[in-house]
Amino acid sequence: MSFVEYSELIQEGDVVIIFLGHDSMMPVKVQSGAQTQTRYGVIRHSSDLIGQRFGSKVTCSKGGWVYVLHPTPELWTVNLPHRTQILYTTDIANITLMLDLKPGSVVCESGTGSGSLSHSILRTIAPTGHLHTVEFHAQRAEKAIQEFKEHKVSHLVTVRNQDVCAEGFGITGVADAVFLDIPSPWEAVTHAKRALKRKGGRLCSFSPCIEQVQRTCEALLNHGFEEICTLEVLLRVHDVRSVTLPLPDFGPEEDCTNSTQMASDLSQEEVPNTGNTSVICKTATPPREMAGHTGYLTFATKPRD
Amino acid sequence: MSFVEYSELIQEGDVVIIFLGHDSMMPVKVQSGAQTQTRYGVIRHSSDLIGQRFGSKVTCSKGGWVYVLHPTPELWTVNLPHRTQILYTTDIANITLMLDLKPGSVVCESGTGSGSLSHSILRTIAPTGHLHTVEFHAQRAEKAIQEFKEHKVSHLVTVRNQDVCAEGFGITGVADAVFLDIPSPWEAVTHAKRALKRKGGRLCSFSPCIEQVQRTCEALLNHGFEEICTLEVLLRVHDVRSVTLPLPDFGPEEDCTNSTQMASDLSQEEVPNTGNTSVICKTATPPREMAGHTGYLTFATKPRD
Amino acid sequence: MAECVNDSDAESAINYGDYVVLKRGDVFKSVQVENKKKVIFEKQWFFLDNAVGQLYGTMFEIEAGGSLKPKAVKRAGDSLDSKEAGQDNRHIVDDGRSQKLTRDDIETLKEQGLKGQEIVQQLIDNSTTFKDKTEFAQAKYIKKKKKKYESDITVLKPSTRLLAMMYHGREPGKICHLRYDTLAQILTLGNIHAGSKIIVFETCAGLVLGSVMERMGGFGSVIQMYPGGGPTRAGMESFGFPSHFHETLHEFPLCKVNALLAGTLDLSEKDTDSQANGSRIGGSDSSQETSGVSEEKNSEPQSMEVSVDPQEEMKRAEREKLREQRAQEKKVKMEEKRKKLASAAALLEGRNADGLVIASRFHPCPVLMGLLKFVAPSRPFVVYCQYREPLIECYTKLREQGGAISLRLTDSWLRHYQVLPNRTHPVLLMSGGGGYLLSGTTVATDAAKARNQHKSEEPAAKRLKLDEISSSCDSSAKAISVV
Amino acid sequence: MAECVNDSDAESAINYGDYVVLKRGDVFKSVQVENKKKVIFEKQWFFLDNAVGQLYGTMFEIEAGGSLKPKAVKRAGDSLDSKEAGQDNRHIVDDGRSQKLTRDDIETLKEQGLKGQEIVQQLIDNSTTFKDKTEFAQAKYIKKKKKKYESDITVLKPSTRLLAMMYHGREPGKICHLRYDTLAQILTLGNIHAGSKIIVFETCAGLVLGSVMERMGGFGSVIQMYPGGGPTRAGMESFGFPSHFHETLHEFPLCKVNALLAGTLDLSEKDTDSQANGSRIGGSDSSQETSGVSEEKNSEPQSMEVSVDPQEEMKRAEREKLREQRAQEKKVKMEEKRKKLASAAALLEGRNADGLVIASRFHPCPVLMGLLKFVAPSRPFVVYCQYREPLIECYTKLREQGGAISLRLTDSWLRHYQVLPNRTHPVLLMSGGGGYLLSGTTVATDAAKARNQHKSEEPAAKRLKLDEISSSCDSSAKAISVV
Repeated sequence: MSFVEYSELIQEGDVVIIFLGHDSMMPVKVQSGAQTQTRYGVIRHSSDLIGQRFGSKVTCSKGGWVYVLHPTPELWTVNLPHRTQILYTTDIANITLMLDLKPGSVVCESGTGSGSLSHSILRTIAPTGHLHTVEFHAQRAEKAIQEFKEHKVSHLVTVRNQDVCAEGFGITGVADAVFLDIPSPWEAVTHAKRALKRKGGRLCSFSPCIEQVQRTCEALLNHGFEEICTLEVLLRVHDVRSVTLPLPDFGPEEDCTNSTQMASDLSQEEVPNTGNTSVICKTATPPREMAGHTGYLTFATKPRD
Repeated sequence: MSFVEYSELIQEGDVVIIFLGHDSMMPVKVQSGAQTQTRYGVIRHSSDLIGQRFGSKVTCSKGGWVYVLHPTPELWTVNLPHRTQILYTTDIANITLMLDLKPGSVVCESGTGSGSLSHSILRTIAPTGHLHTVEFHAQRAEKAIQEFKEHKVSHLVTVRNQDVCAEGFGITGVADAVFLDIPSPWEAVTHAKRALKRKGGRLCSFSPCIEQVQRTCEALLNHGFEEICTLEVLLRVHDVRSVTLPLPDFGPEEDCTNSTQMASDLSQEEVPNTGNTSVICKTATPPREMAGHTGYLTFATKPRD
Repeated sequence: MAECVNDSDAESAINYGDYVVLKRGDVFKSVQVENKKKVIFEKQWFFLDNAVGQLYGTMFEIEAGGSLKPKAVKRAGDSLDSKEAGQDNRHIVDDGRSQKLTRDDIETLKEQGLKGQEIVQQLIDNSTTFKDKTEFAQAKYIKKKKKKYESDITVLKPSTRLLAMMYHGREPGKICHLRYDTLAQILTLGNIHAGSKIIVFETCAGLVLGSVMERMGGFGSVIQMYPGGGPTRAGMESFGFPSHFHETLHEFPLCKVNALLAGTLDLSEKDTDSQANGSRIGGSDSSQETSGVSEEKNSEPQSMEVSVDPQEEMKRAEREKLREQRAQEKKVKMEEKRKKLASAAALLEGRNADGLVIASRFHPCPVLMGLLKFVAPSRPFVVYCQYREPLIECYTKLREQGGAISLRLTDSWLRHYQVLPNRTHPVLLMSGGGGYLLSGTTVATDAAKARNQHKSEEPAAKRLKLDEISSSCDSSAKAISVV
Repeated sequence: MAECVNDSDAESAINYGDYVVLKRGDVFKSVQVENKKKVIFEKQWFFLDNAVGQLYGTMFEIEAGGSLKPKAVKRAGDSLDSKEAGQDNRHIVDDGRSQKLTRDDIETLKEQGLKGQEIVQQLIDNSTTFKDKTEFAQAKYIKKKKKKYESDITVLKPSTRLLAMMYHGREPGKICHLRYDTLAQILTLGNIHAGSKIIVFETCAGLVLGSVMERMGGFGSVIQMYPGGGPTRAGMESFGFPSHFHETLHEFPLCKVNALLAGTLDLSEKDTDSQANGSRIGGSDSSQETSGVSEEKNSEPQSMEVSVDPQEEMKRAEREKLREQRAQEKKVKMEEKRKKLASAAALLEGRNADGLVIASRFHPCPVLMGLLKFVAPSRPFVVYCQYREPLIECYTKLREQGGAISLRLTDSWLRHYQVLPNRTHPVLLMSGGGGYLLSGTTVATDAAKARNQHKSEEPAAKRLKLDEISSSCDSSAKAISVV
């Protein structure tokens, strides 16, 4: 298992995602002899996981069962231990596309945070690219290094524990793309410019507040960035369900009205052999509440020097 | 005809809306002897309009036909002569509800602009309320007065031609609600407060730019307004249409696969007696482009003095 | 006239019997002010008696024993500017400083005049874990925090805005998840205003009915169509309308729509009744059929024993008297009911309603097609449905059938903003959806177009006939034409 | 390693044969650079020859005769602060001052470093009539203004971003109205990355295929499933991938899916063919059946005359030779085709694909149910559809059938912002919708669950069988198991 390559079978040391049911998962590090407690009972790593195929069903001690999944950056994003606020898949997807990331891209990121975006970047730029990620907070940087090792992607990433606004990314002229998720992105624009290749590259800054966006756009313009573009993406999940709609009873049908007739036409269309009292309709409904904002994404192009 | 009361029949002097087809309308002032040219030919007011029932079909000289509609504030909004940018029905609806408008409400508005919102306010506060509308621009104020007269609502409205930021609304302590659609709403907050009743009232400010919202909210807070709340509403129109979805051809069906069988199950559900090649699906699609922003609506409550 | 201040404080004092809206933070509750009645709101209980005589809009604290005490009015007016740029949530996180606002921070915010809701937003912004919670957990978090920092209760006069927000926030299921901005669209697109005649069919607890009545201001008439046992009006009652508003409200059962349309609605007893010949009514089985709601079922067991015991005899006489009294009462009620039915029928029969509003859990398509017949040409109609598919069907059916133009199927998207210096952004949680609307304008139905229709035979002739009827009935809304 | 600059300018020079993206304002066009080829872009025509040898990212002016001239690089860097607060569109309107920016204003804006697009936004903001135009008229207005103020052309290296925005802006119908942010979701939710084996079925002009290949970087394999006549690849070609990328691309016709699943796919000639015994191929009718696309139809009329004219004889001999040559060519092509089919079949037959992407105008439900069988357990799949209803059906079917978890039906909402001092607001026009996605993760199908299914008899056994097969075939992706 690695976050940049699929494996067929579960091995010692792998991180697997235990799927317990709708929106309920947990990450587990596989160690022979170890056990994991779930609400369906105990999973014994040696007998239940090691050697099993990813995606298979594992029966727990209480008779319940779970699926064991191969980790992906997307599964990691919803399962990772939170050290900070994290970026979610909808924003990550757009960042990846709008930064033109692909295998071989050299990318700078700050801050590393909980590594949600980092894993996704690494997946995309492997096997020939490199990620330079800068994290101000020492313990977080340390933890990220450790995670990257466990996830078998450490050969693709350099973690630096420094203040990006003061010290930059620690590289010059090698990056295809720079991503900023810091409180004062405008203070890091010069460093971002320096990190990008002479022939140019792309930049993205993520900020929750519009004032941050305003100051960042101004700094980008002042530093010669082009195609400055701010956007926002919201995901809406739809629940698929069947709903029952009662039909109105307009009373006994008289010869010169056609309203009930209409109603029965309808029910014929939808519930052939039932009484005229209701129709069932397959529909999709949005959740009562959803994420209404994560942050603004500002993109820009550094032109050739 | 009046904008605050329905009539059955078209009369001399009425404003009627000629409905020419999907999203194509024009307002006409009915005058005996007059004619109106449409793409379907001429409409003769004396014979084709006066005495006809609102909502009836009128055949034009070229044989085409149109519907003649009773004016409503909503039809007026999409048909009025533009002297400024105007407010549209989606925002108007929310302004009306969030300002607690109803028959009897006393409302202040600035600027009058093209009168789109004014007509809607007048409809709602009639027959016992009053609108005090302030317009900086003399010709626009004059035109509004004239329109209100023609629309038989002038008894419900006072138009003032003055600068609301400098001179206020010209009234004190009588308003239930104040609406601001001006470039610097923060400069009118004191005047708004003065116009509102001692027992309190509601305020709304419409601004396209977030910087205007920020300054307005600050001013509202500084002047003791409460429940300050900024929101944005976007309307999405869905086109209802039938779409044809081809079914894939997986080749001749073999005994141990069920994919084509699946496809035929499907087509049975949806096009009973047709070949297996496609299904028709009734759906609603959003337009390719829609209004992505009109303005931010900021609401606030003036508490009791 | 402009300076005439019609703003007496008398009219805005809270009284016993008033329907009021309690506000705490942005949570609302509608109650009637009653003597020594315990009110439970957001897990706190108290009595409203001390609020009586106070002015609407007053804020109260809850004291020991559940009595309310008016709070001293605090002069707001402090600016929020003191918070510096860059001091937003991200910064706090990335500095490696405290990842949450401290208790002191919150006190500072409070002193700066931040309202409870804003403090909660601050807490959210500064919680590193908030965004990572599930939606459910987020909502719970907000609720918990709100409870803590928003404890004062304000007593407000009800309005569509407050009640619509209350229902949407607390019991969206009761109002078919109709969001307040969607209700706003309904009222505006429906051109609801004083003096018009509006047909309303809703299963939104009476909220839609009440909001229509508010916009009518007691002028004109509202005909509430109702399904099954009777109209739901709790939401409407919560508006606390003056009594003359109620005189403008009529009701008509859906199950008599066909009879009304066919001209076979049985109202013949109406005139005879009023001429005192009431004996047939109580016993007639047909009356029960027409009554719609039979509120009272005689619970008294009908004794079949024959006895000569004088006490028994007295009891029997008494029972007999009671029964007759009941029958008489019932007769009067039935009579009232019939009168109401007749007046609603008279309003509908003109087929000249000025608008139609539908917002129900029923399939909107048959409802719309049935009720649209009562609307005059050149009038707006609005249909709300929580789901999209049924309105697609309505749209298709209307297009086929004609009689309506400017059809629009819409939904709307609503987002609130936090506006604070250097921390301006959309609120993190938003409503997933506000339901769908189909709106349009009626026009005179047309024989030529009907002839080109799918179903070719009878509808054309039929529609023409209906059309003629409705034209001929226009000016005779009061007369009940018995066909 | 960190300071090693792998940024040679040589690799980023424009060459003949390159696929490039032309940019003017925010309008894009994809073209191949060819010798003296006239290119028409936004109603202007020119030749790209002068661009050859220049670096990617260079901006050109069009000179007389349609030749391009590189523009001098202008140092940007002026702040926009000079516009004052309050000087927004509303103010201009209400002051009664000029209701539009004057020509001078525009020049000033230009000097301030505003790009064409921003100037257009300014014009919009300052047009009193813009908001009042219909949506169509608004779009037209923008386009007209853009043409006027954005005339320079930049030559860019193609990328998913540019091509996705290009197709969405210019020819959304060709890509089933797939919006770029939705494509972004597809690629991420599909976990598309180097080294994996991805099945793609699309009718989006090859854009989705190309974007998947870009993310694979020439590592791993892509199997394009295609309907009818053959795969569409124009969009993929526009990426201008190096040739080794093309070696990772395989194709397989949908119409052979059943045969492949049944194990009856006729590839028997494959081995014999490669051993030079090719005579049977050309004549065999079955080959035509298996070929899918028969690109070349012999247009030469087969002469049936018998003649002894020596010239005729020579001609005939020549014709014969030509015919044989053609047959030989055809044979080679058929052979290539068969090899390609065999290699695609081999990749599929392992039933261990690492992902499945569907984005087509076909009903997604049968496509998904058919192709999901080729995907290994614990792998993501993503289905795009412009409409909602077909994906609801997919969702329901998958729930019934099992074998997939974490099903999510989503759409997304995208809005761009104008960020300018004191004039920050969302862009006035936005896309109405970006289409719908159904995504999920495959899991091993399970006998127990299958037994509880609606269709009770065979599917359980069948699925179990398929499952066993796919397990036993995992490590033998190269071997073709003929059942």
